[in-house]
Amino acid sequence: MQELNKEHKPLIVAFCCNWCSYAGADLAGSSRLSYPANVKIIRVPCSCRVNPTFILKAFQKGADGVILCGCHPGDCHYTSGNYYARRRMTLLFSMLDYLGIERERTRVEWVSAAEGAKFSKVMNEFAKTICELGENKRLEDLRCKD
Amino acid sequence: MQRLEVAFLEKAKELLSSGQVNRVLAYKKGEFCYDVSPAVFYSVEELENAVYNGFCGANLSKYLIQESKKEGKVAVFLKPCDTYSFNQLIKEHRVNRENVYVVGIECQGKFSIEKFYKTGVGFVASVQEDLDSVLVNGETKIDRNAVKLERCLVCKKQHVVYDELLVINEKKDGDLDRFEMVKKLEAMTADERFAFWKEQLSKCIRCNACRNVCPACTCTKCVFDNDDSQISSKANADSFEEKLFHIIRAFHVAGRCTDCGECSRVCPQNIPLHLLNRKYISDINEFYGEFEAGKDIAQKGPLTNYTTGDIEPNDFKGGNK
Amino acid sequence: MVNEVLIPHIGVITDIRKDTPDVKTFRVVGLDGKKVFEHMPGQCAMLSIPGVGEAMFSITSSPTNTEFMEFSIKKCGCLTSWLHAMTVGQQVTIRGPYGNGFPVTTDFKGKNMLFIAGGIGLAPLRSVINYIRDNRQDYGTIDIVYGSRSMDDLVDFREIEEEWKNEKDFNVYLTIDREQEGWNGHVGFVPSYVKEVNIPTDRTAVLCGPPIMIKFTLQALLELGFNKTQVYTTLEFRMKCGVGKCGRCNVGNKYICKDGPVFRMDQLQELPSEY
Amino acid sequence: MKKIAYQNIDKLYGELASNLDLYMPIKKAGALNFEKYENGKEADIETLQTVKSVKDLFFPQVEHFVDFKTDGTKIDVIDTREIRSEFAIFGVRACDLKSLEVLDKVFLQEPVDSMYKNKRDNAVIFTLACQNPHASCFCKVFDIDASSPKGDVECHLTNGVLYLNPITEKGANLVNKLTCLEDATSESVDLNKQEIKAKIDALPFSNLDLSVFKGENLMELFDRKEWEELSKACLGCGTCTFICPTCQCFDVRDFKTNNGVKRFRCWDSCMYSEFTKMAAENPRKNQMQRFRQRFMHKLVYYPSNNGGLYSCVGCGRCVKKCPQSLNIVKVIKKLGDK
Repeated sequence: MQELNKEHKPLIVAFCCNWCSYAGADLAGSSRLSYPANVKIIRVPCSCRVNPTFILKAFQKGADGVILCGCHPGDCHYTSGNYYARRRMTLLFSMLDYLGIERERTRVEWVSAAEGAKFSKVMNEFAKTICELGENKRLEDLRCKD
Repeated sequence: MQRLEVAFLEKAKELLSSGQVNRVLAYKKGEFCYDVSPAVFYSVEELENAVYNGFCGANLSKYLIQESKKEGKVAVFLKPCDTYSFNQLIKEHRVNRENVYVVGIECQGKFSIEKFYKTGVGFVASVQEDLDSVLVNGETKIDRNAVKLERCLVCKKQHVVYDELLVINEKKDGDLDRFEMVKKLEAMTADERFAFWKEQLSKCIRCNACRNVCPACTCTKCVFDNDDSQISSKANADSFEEKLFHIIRAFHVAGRCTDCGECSRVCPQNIPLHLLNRKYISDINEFYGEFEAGKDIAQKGPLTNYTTGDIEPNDFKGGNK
Repeated sequence: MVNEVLIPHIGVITDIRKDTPDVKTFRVVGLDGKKVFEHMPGQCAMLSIPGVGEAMFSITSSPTNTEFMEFSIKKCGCLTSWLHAMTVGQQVTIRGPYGNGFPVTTDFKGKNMLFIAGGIGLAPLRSVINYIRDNRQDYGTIDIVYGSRSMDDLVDFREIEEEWKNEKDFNVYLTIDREQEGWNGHVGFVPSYVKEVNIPTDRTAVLCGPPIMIKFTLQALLELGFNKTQVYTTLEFRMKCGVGKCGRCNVGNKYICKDGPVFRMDQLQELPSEY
Repeated sequence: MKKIAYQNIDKLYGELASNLDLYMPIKKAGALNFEKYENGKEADIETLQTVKSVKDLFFPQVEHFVDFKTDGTKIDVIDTREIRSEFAIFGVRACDLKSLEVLDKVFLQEPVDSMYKNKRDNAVIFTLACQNPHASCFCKVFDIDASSPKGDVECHLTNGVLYLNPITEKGANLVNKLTCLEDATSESVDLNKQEIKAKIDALPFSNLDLSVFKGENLMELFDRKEWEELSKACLGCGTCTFICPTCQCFDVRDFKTNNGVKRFRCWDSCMYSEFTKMAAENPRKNQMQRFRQRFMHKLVYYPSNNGGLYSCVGCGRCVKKCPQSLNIVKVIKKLGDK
């Protein structure tokens, strides 16, 4: 078990909005810009579709970091979804921090459909941060780990 | 203070006998002086058992969600904090305002019976209230602040919605800052905060008292009761679940919570749940400007509103590392 | 450590028959290809799909069937929807048998029987009816009144038409709620049909169906001159353990899983009407 | 009879804990509950009552008992029940001990609940007489003697000394092993018993009248119109059921892990709205019905099935903890008063 932990490969869940960030990820792929294989993308219709339970549920199921990507403020396909998402995530992340959970584990980035390079950069950076933080211990569900 | 109770009874009788309302939602005597329960009175005779004293801490607004939808008008006696909850319920269209006659009643802070025991008075057979002190069993005088609920020590609320006021003595605001403990926690290191909450939340027995008493929890079916939600659970089978429950519950009332403090009052394990709600309140105040849920129903709620220049989720200051 | 009742056995689905648009009959055997356990007519078993849930179903097949058990299940909730999506060869978990079952060897013995069922209510009765067919010498005349919303909703229609109707001293009365093309039988609700048929009151009656049907059929039977001690029914309730411990399926001081699900009407009358 | 000075009580805990797992009232973040004793934890036997009762040690709030591994068609069933060796519980009050008798009638009745039985067989129970019963206590109504709680070893804490009196062989075997104890005589304990009895007799609820709560009054009690008024303020939370030492309703639930399913049973409450909910309907639709179910079960249904034994032990936890101060005493008084 000890050895397994050493080469623990962090699992990252990325919620990507359908209109911008998911297309951005697509572009990153088609432009052969690499991003870590342990980033699992979940496509959502809009960043504001992401309910705080989604984030927590991702951690429960074994994610070590969760990132939410949406259209740039002002560019939301549904006019204002990402503004609401921004408020919600700010409050949620602040609460997680208040409960003593490492704030670096959660992140929000705005990535447009044209920003394949940014997507790849963000994911690489985030994966690196999570790697340094190590395994998610504070929001883990032991039942999912055995 | 006994004058207030007399006035309360008179008012209730008057409202019922004049036919202005057909029932009164207030408090009923228990077996002791401290175990009063919310109750609905339909006749003047039934009001024999009605009571209003320092142990009437329960927030009656919660009951108005159902009561206001029934036939006829109901009179209710609301404390300042209750009126905030009621106002918020009006805003969310959860109560039928036309069916409710609100009497805003004076409140000098409500008691916690456990705080009485802590002072060492033993069995509390009777409590005579004064503005600043209470006389227990006719012999021991205790400072009123020493036995008040935490929420009353920080309360600065005044009635915000009423048809009539029943106030004899002006309310004294609590002196303490309600965010003091939140600030203290923020000043701790992340490890200390984690340890604090781990210990507190691990006491949770998932009795749902906090949820069921909360006037902001008005969903007809809670996500935690809904098997299709994939997060429903009846017990904290893992330390993750208690965090999930309390974070999500607090989040769902964020921007709607009036800080009435009922969740902390009813928790059988004395978990300071208000500290979660107050964190959201303090964050909302800091990030999006001062906001007090229930105070002004014309104002948009912070989570149903936005500005283009809002703080970015990665940029808040947060607690210490 | 002693065996734990809550730990189930594995059952393999060997056949699925679609009876009506929303009822399927599942044939279940153990891993060894034999019956998982023996049971009496009217008893129930806990079926479960791990991760979805566990629920109580009445065993539709007769105990005289030595090869397998059958469950007729109507799709109406979460677990039943999952069961309906299953295919032959898949496994479920099963434990039982639970409940008292019908008094086929005592009170019913030597009697003329009347079975009245509505919709999926036939499921528990089918077990008794087939048991009686296999022990024909012990029972008298059998009348069966069975009604459903439409012709398509008659469970086990084929078995009724081809087997039951051909048994000696078996009278089968079928009815559907509304007129339908291709149906030349009776149309109308079960309670009124029971009165129309005018069954002699020397029968022991067994009722099963939706609560509203039970209520009115009981009335009809009493009007015909039946006594409450002659009428049996079987109840359903949410259950978690099946052995009278989880505390939810009680009506008054009786647990449906343990003291029921079969009750005589005069016994039920002494209990609160919370079912 | 043995004794130890209360100031040296940690020695007793330490010695017990070195012999076997010791569970006792431990204070954590201001709340007292039964937990495993370890050095450094705040043990407290002076406070009258724990929040959760001792049932938590025999019938835990969550008990994981079986795993399923599935591969689409096949299911593997893996028994994950915990098998306990002997353990001790210290500081059990008379009412809590009596509650085990109530639970026994449910869990040890055929078919025996193996998880409960295993714990019941392996527990050595040190009871503690109630030095200062609270105004909310009414154990006397159920013929429980809080001055002499029995158990495997009966303890009395009086005048700064803890007396231990082994009752059963199991208890004596364990107590005789302990080196930190001295021999004692029974005078102080006898005196203490009398004092406690006098205190209990003076409690406000010690003379509740239970005479109407009989099986033959079942229908009459069920139809009483007072239930509406009694349950009016009920929020439908599970506080009373979860802190109650005799409430035993449970739910069996599945949890999907990343590679299988864990099935566990957990406490459930008849006060919850979805407790009896089925796909099509709910037999107990409103809170009044659910409230009535809980108290009828304790005072009428259970006794009628178990030779008159009430499923209440008068511990008074619900009296103290109900958010809106509804409780079984109010029910008994209201319905008992014809």
